[in-house]
Amino acid sequence: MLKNLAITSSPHVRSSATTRRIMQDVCIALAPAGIASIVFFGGSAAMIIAISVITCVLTEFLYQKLMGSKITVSDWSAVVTGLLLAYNIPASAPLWIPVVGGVFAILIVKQLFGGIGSNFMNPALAARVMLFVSWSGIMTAYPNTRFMVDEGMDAISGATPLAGLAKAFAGTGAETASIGNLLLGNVPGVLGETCKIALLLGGAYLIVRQVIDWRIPACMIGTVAVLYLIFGGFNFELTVKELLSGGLILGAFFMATDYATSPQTPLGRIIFAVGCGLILFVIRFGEKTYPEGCSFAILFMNVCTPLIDRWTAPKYFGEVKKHG
Amino acid sequence: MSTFLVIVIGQILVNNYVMCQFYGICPFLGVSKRVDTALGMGMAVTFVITIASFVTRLLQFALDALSLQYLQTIVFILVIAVLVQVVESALKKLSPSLYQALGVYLPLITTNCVVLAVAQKNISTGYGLLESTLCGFCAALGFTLALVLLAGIRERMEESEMPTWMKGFPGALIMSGLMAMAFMGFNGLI
Amino acid sequence: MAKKNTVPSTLLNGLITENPTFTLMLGMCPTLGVTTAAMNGIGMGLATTFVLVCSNLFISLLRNIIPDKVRIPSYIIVIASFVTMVDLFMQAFLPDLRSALGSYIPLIVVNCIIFARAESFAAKNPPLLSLADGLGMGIGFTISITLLAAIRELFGTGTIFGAQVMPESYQPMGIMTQVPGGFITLGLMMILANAARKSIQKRRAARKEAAA
Amino acid sequence: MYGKRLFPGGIHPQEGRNGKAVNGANPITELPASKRVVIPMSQHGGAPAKVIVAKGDPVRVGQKIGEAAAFVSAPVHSSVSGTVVDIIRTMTFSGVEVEAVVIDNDFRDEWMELCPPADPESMTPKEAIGVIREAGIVGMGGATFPTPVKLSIAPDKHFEKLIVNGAECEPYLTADHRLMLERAPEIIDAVSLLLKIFSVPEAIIGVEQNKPDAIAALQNAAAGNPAIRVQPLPVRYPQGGEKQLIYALTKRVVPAGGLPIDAGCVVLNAATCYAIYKALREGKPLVRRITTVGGLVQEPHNFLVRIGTPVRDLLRACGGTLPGTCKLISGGPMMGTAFTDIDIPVTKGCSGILALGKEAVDPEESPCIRCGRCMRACPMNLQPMKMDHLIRAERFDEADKVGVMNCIECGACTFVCPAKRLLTQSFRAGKRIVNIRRRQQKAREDAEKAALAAKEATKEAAQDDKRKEG
Repeated sequence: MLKNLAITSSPHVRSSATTRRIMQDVCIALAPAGIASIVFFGGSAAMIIAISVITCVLTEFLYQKLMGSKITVSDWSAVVTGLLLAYNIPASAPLWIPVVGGVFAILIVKQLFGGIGSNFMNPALAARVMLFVSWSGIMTAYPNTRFMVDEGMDAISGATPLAGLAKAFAGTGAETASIGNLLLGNVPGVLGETCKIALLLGGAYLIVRQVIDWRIPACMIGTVAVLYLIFGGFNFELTVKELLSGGLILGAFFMATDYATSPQTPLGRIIFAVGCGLILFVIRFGEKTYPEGCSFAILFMNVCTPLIDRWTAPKYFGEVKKHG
Repeated sequence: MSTFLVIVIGQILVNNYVMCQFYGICPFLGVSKRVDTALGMGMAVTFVITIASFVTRLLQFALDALSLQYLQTIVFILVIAVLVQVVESALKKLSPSLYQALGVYLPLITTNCVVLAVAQKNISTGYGLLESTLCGFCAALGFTLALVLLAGIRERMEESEMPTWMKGFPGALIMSGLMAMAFMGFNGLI
Repeated sequence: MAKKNTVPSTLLNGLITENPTFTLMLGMCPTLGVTTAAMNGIGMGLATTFVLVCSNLFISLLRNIIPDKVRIPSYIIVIASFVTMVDLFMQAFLPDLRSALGSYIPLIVVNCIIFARAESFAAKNPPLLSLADGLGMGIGFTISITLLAAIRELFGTGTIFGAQVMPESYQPMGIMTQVPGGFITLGLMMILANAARKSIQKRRAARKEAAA
Repeated sequence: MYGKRLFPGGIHPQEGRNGKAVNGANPITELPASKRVVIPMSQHGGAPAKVIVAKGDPVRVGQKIGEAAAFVSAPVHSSVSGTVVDIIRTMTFSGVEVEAVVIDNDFRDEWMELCPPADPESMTPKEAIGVIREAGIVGMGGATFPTPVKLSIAPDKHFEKLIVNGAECEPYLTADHRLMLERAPEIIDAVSLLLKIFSVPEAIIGVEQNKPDAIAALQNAAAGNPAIRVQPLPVRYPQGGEKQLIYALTKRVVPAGGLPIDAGCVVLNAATCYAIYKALREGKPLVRRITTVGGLVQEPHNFLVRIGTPVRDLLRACGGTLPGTCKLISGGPMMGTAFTDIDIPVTKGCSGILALGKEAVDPEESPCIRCGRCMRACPMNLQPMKMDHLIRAERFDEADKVGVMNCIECGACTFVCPAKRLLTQSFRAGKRIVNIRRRQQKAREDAEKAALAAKEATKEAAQDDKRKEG
């Protein structure tokens, strides 16, 4: 009656969480922002998303095939990278941009270091910065949304809400987008970072599903808010607008929380998130060349992550303090 | 005050000698396998560069006075070489514990081009004595920062499933490239 | 490897077997710092070769005169003198190239290739061999950094030695001529070089086995 | 320090079919004695017992058949009356073959002459330990460390708190639950006896909140004794881990590498307390225990079963296993051991026999994604991911440095790992190797010391010689 009984050592039961399930959750959480981008920017947005995802998955598949290693595209992590990369590209970009970015992200940043979990830098972000540094003209040509074109404005304005806000903070009184438009995403910008409602929805989903640690987005956004309040003369309206502009929300919920490239200890995560917020603020507030600091801030903290993890390693339960 | 801030942030982040200007790559790649050694090397370099910046700046006054500017390279590199020796033997006598920690790194510093590069940059930008010393100190801190960050990543990579042909220099180079990308974010700060 | 140190073998050694950039990992700073354009690579390579050849020759000539204790300062003086010569020469006759190479020219003095060859080769070998070693190493260095520079220039600006190679519609990949591009390109080249070396070794071993 | 969770980390493993909720309602039923029992001589931590009966000897229930062979060892008693038919080597749950006495039951169930202590209240600790030792009592939660050794407290240590472990945090198991519910007065009696004998001021009984009936029963029974406190605990695995339980109940931390007594505590399982009651009040040795049979079986049960009964009989009494059974486990699903041979006898530490389905077969491992779940789950605040990397890279010294020896092998990290990595398994192997290395290191050091001493001696001798010559 009892045949082929398995003999393995304990524990004998496992939780239902799997790598694939986690990655699928991230994709689900990213979906609303993707839909919003297609609504606002039209078919070109859909094309960029599709090309980016296909490039990432295909690159991973071909590399693993070529190296004779195990094919791991079924864990959905390449899809997540593809989506995040696409969300960081403006809708007006030519289609070779996501291709170059996807190959760079998967090949150089992820697979060369050993694939999933082994990379020390967020592949999508690294690819975005690479594209940004190489072709800044293309990457900063932010098209207006379809609903803004109707109002008779230029199809390509090239100015995100951040540019206006910087002037407003400086007291030169430029017009800024309304909070409503910022929340909806009816502002120029890259694909995925405009519609904040969709992003917040996705972020909340991830927190509820316990995929991400709420500490990271909370501390990162909190740090930026506090710094803007202090240095902006406690102007609440502008601060809120600043929080809702640029890539902060997308970065805080979806990119700073990337497992492999953020610290694992609770304290480390707080340090990491505060660091991200601080650098983001410094770049946004003090920079002359880059309008957006979120990618750079997270990348820089990615680089610091191994050290943060090392220096915040927990004391084990009952660890005896070493004397001398 | 603001000049000093510019020097501090500029030397450590914006114009980091390793990450933004390609100086000191040999020790950067060579001594970044472990965080502890990287820290030791960083401290030794900081020590030497700070003193070297001060001394070379002083010497430049003499060179200027004698109109011997064309001897700058020879004089500076000799001074640095001698300085490293002096620091080494002084440390040996004064602080054996510090010597034990830094001793092995000191001889390597002579060929660390950051030392010479900082000395020459101090002269070419026309910094005074105090600014030169601060500049040297911060440049060294920047070097240490890059070195320790890379060491942290390389230590972590030992735990990852990096292919064997990436181990060692090729991997370190690509890591440095990605790191340099992160440092580019500070480009427009000053 | 048991072999006689002859002039040709020493030359070849520097060119391929112990290529300073890809095998010995020496002189990384100029390798990365100036290789934004192929012309810079050649200029830097030749300047370094000149210093390398001269310092190797001189140190080899003086190797029995210099007392061991002051050997390092003496080497430094010899090297620094030649570097100063090159620097002044370039300032006078090639001012454009000199300004493109910037402070990397005076920094040849701390280029570890030169010091390493002086210490490990010139100090132990007769002048002619040392000269050959310097020449081999120098040319090996020049070739590799020119190659690196050409690749970076090709992708970063679409040209090689200033001549347009890529089609006009090519949008130059700016990062290649910047710091990250340098690191990553060299890293990738090194992977290829290692792979090539390994496959050559494997083939050689297979041939030996077949012969035996 | 750890808030409401009461100890670092911890998880909530889900229950499968016939889990606690179902089986917690099944009262203890006595399993009819088997025709033949096989009683292993090694059912405890430490040296195996020495057989003291021979083939053909008649034995009665409770008769000693194996003598403790060392300080850390325990005697073994017959659980049936009948005849010794053989002395064989048999497989045990731990996968090791040990010596065992095979006894054919004559079904007369004759007890040997019992001589319970006349006045247990006034016993000295030494006397009580002697009785407990003779009764063959070991830790019945699964670790099976001989209880008398635990109670023999070194003179420089202070026994300040008696902790009774009634957490029963493993999924499926309800043996302790039913025991605490149905035998509450006996358990409380044993605890008050121990308090009196060892002059300990306080006893705390920790029970997870998912057993409100057992908590009420114990509180009821302990109402008369203010020194005994029944403390409900949040449901969180591994609440029953010694160090976790002590911290949850007393806020004392057992130092790494130390024993509970280093925090002034002695931890006894509820079932062990019941066995102590039997020994001190009735003079009966440990020959029966409560075992949960659950999982993929027709009808789950809590059996009062004689030591040495083959698992086959337990499963048969439950109506057999259901189709889809892939794994049989002794103990809980988190820390128990898998076995295949259903003729293995039930031993003193066997708190449950579980039949598990496909979910118990190890899924394929995939690369670590560094999500940090293992770190958050670890009740010892270790860094499982890092230790796993170090052990797999055979960097055992570094693994030792980050604390792998503190791993209690609770399996929480492996449970939560989304990449399905075999973490606990890797630590088990790593701990073994670190132990071997430590031993080798010590041997080497000893040898060096001896060599040095010898050298000194010869030197001295030579000097003596010189002096003499001089």
